[in-house]
Amino acid sequence: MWRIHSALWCWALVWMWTAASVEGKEIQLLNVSYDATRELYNEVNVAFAKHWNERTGDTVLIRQSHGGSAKQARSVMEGLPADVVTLALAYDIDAVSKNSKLLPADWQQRLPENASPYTSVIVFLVRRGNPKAIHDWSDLVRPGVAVITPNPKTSGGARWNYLAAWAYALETLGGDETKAKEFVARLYRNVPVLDTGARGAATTFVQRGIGDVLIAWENEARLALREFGADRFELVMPPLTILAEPPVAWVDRVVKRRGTEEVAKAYLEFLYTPEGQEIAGRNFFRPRRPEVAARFADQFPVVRWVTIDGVFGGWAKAQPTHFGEGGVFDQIQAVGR
Amino acid sequence: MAGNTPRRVRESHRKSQRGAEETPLVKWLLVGTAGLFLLVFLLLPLVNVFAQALGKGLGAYFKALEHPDTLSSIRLTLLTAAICVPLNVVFGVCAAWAVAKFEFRGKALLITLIDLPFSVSPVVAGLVYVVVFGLQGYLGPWLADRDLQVIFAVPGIVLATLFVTFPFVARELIPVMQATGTDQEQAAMTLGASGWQTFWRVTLPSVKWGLLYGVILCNARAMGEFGAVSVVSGHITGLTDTMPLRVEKLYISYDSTGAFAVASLLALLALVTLVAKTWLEWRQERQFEAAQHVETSTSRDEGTGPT
Amino acid sequence: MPGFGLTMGYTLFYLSVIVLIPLAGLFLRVLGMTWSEFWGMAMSPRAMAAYRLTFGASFVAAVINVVFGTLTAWVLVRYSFPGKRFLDALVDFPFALPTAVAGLTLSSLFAPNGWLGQVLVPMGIHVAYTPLGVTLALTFIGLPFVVRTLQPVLEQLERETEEAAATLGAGRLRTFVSVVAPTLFPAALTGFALAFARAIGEYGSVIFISSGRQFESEIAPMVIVIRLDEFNTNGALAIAVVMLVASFTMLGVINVLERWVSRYQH
Amino acid sequence: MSIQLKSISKSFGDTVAVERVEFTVAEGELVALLGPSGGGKTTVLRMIAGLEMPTSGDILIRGQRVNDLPVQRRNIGFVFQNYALFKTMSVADNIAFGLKIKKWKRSEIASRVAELVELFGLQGLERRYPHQLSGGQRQRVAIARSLAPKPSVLLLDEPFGAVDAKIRQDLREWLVRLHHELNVTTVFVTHDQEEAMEVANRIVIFSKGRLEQIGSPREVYEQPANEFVARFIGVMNVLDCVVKNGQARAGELAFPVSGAANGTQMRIGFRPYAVAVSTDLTLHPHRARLLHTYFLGILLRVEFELPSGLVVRGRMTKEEYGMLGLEDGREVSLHIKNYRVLARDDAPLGSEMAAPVATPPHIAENI
Repeated sequence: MWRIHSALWCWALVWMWTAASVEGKEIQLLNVSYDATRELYNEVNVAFAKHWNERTGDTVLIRQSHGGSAKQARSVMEGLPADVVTLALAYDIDAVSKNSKLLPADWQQRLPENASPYTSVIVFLVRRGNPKAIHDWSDLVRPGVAVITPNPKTSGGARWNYLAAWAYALETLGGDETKAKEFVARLYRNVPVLDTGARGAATTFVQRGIGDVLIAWENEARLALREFGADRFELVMPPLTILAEPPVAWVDRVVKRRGTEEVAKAYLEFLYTPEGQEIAGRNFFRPRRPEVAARFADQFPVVRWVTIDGVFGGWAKAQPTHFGEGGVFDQIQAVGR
Repeated sequence: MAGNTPRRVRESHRKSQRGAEETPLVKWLLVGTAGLFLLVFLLLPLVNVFAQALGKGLGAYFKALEHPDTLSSIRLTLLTAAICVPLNVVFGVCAAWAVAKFEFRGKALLITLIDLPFSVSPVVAGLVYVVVFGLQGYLGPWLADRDLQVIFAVPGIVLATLFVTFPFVARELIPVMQATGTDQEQAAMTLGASGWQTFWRVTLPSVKWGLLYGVILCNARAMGEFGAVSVVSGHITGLTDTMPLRVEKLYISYDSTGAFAVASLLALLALVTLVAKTWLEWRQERQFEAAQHVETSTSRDEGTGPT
Repeated sequence: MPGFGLTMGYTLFYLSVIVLIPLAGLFLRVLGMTWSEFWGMAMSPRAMAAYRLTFGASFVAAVINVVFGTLTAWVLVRYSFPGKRFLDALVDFPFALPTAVAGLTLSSLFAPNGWLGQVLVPMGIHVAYTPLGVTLALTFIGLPFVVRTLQPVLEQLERETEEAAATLGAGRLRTFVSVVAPTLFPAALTGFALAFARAIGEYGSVIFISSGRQFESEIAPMVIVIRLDEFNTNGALAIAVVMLVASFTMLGVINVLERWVSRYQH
Repeated sequence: MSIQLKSISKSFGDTVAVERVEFTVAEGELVALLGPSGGGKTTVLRMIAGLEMPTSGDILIRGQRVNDLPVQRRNIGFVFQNYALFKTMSVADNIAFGLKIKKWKRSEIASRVAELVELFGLQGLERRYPHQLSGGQRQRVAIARSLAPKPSVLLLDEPFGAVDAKIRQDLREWLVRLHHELNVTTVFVTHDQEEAMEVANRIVIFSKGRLEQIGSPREVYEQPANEFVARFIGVMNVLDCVVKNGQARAGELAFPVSGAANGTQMRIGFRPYAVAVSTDLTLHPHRARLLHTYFLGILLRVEFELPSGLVVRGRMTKEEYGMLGLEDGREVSLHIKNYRVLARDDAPLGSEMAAPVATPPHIAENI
């Protein structure tokens, strides 16, 4: 009998330890973000917590969830209680707004710069010495080149990658949509693995050693270079790329329910402060503030880029055309087989 | 072991003068093949976990384990097991009691249904709860209105874990209870014990090893479950990551040492499970042998009845 | 005997809450789809390729397990040798090890810079991130099922029947083939079915060792997760239903097989 | 009156296990419930204990109706066929169990256990576990356990079924002595008529769920109520006869019966001891050949074959056998001294009839 009793005691102890620690007195925020921002927000969270504590005396603890941008948006719609969403592209937040009415449709007007405190561009990461001589988008469709890019259905970065390729094709092939589609289809035929998120794709390329080139966020590519050293990889800046504007928003329904509206807003506004911009720059995101951007100028070479609004008429138009059910991406995937 | 082999072969050669047995050569070939297979296929992966985890030194190892998010994943895993194991124990005992002590129609069906979660893919198990509790699902909106969080929170993780660990205790207890029959319980009742007294004093002690066995397996699975938990977790770092999810997260964050450090804890759990399981089996085996031995020896010297 | 009402009631209640009602909810959602919608998603080329790999790799893994599992069980039951108890305990290791850890360590072992990968990759044998790796992971998790199903049957096997065969002039191999193997067959088949059933649902270990290439090294549970991540809940459900039907079928097969085995044991 | 059963019936689904059984057991009696397996005797015992509920009828223990009294409160001791010892408890704990349930004081429990251990000759085995005991020891522990809380009734289900033959004999004698000492009302179930005859004050005979007869061993042996009892208790020669001229005939043997028409089929039964044998071939009316002798110890069973091929079983002591100088194949003359007309299984039997030829009293008559 004593064995049963001692087992019960052990169990009670585990309970007390776990239950006591889950209980916390501080304010908690959940930031649901996309794949490439892990390191950025790790740093932002610490800085903001300090900033908020100095301002109000309250302790704030920010939780993170990362994954493919669209996947994360779906989780929020399914009930992941995000106070703030910091996703890869505006359409994903639009989807949350439209499908679940968790935040108003004009969310993008509530913060400066289209609610995007930092930007990024799409670049190539290749293996050391660039053995397949990849310099431009046209090199990606060559037979025998294995391209790693995530699934545009789940990943925000992947959609930027796709649209960048499309924009390149439109420009070089004389604005012919059919030829552009063919070009992109050829590119995706060279993709052996479609991961669900940018980080998964990076892992596939970097850790699993699959593929000749990774189409990636600029920050993701530079992070991989920093983590694994320039002796294994090289960054290739394509002559034409797309400007990615990852937006941020607080989720009204959630912050009202949890009483975190004030701190959530402050958290996002913090991203626009010089300190926040500095952190973004350190994590290879392009800061919006000119004075901060100037300090990181040598890290961010000037390239020619297109924008989503300029070439595709905004996400509201691009998303259903290319990534919707039966859209262009579905078509080229079906043709591919 | 290699040095031991020739002597053993000779010895076994002497022993196996039995007509219907393999020649020592065949025998040692078979043992060698099986042994090599098990060592490479099962032991090497285990050793590899610890080698990778400790590859960058003890400092890096403990630093990885001391990360607050890792600690919180350990806590969540323990919490999940601390909830799931007792619930499944209560269920397992009830189910085994109902199945083993009574005859009723549809018994075979009930046993099959209890087994069901064994054969359902963990991913599907998780999906099931998303369908039921998600905001786009049946109960989600109702729960959200009442500010109740099920999926992407601890309750969802617990539910998914309950599903996949559901049959473990019941599966171990049913045969044990069936084998014990109802004699002892009836004897206790004729001596005046109530239903509860009978259960606590007679039934439970007689199935405790089977129960413990079930608890160990249930616990190992509850702590190690990946697929089902992954689907419902929401992957909130420091909040809804269990240890296996933490392993994956560290792995894709390029932190291989960290991933293997957490993995080594889980491998340690597996080792403890194995040791406990082997000990239990060994114990039962010994008890059985002892019982047989005593039975033959004392019945021989049994004299006439008492005076 | 008291307590039937209470225990049976609780059993049915708990079973319903944790298993039956959620599963019913899933089927209810699927019933909301039209047949062609369901069929299109359940049988899309990508899903078909995933089924092929899932069932194919599970089958191959189960076959490997039957071969090595029988050998292992035989050695553990029939012979005594140093380290036997250790090996016997080791057999359960895949059962006790969390699948994520299994996937992690196997993929690292067979990666080009891993202990085994260093040897195998130069020989042109790529295990990690290929269908071969998927098969390997599925073999790993399925091994205990075969060994543990065969062991008790082997223990109960009467040595006398083999000796009888010997007195009738049969050699060892002949005895094994015509006397031992037929007795072991139902148990081996059950072990096969258990390992197979376990393998088709496996997810945790495979995602680490599979490269996730569509049409090549993607298993059905991975497609379910991807469909779910793509917002395509119905697509996920369609494949989930196919997998569930496969699971239920396997459960039925195993039930029948187990009855067959127990009939042989008396 | 310690136990009283009033028109007890029990059915399991459609099958009737016990049908309108009535009997009483007096205070301090030792009663055997005897019958072939499936006869319903165990069910009756379990109903007395409260382990089964009667479908209809009343059970009274010491005048109190106990139908609705749960098993726990009937104050009975029950010894199970396989003893049902608690495997996880030592001998002492097994015996103390009922006392702990009844919340006896610790010291009283200790002394009661010690008392029983001594009474049952279990000294030195207190700390052993059931699997470490022999069959006979287990049985004694089971009885000690059931007696510990001082039950008003002791019920034993096939108490000697699971031990081997030699120990069984010892245990029987011991049970009789024990009963004599404790004088607790005892009911036990057995399918072994010899055991019932030897141990019980009275025997209750069951067949197919019905009570066939209740009486002392001598009563049921000498005055069986019907053919079933007659055949179940002891050995009986049964001959199928046809009536001719007031005699039931089978082969050479003829038994006078009155009031039966010619051609009536009828069965005649007689005990082995009713067969008188002589080597003087003229002494008895029938000639026969000794077919086979079975040595059962002091008693011998002998089989005689009549010229028509009829086989008659007889019984005699070793001395008698020696005195007659019998051996297999020997020609003898024989005579059936007493016999009964057997009707259907459950029909009441007439009293034994003496055959017309007078013979000297037989030595083995009472066996």
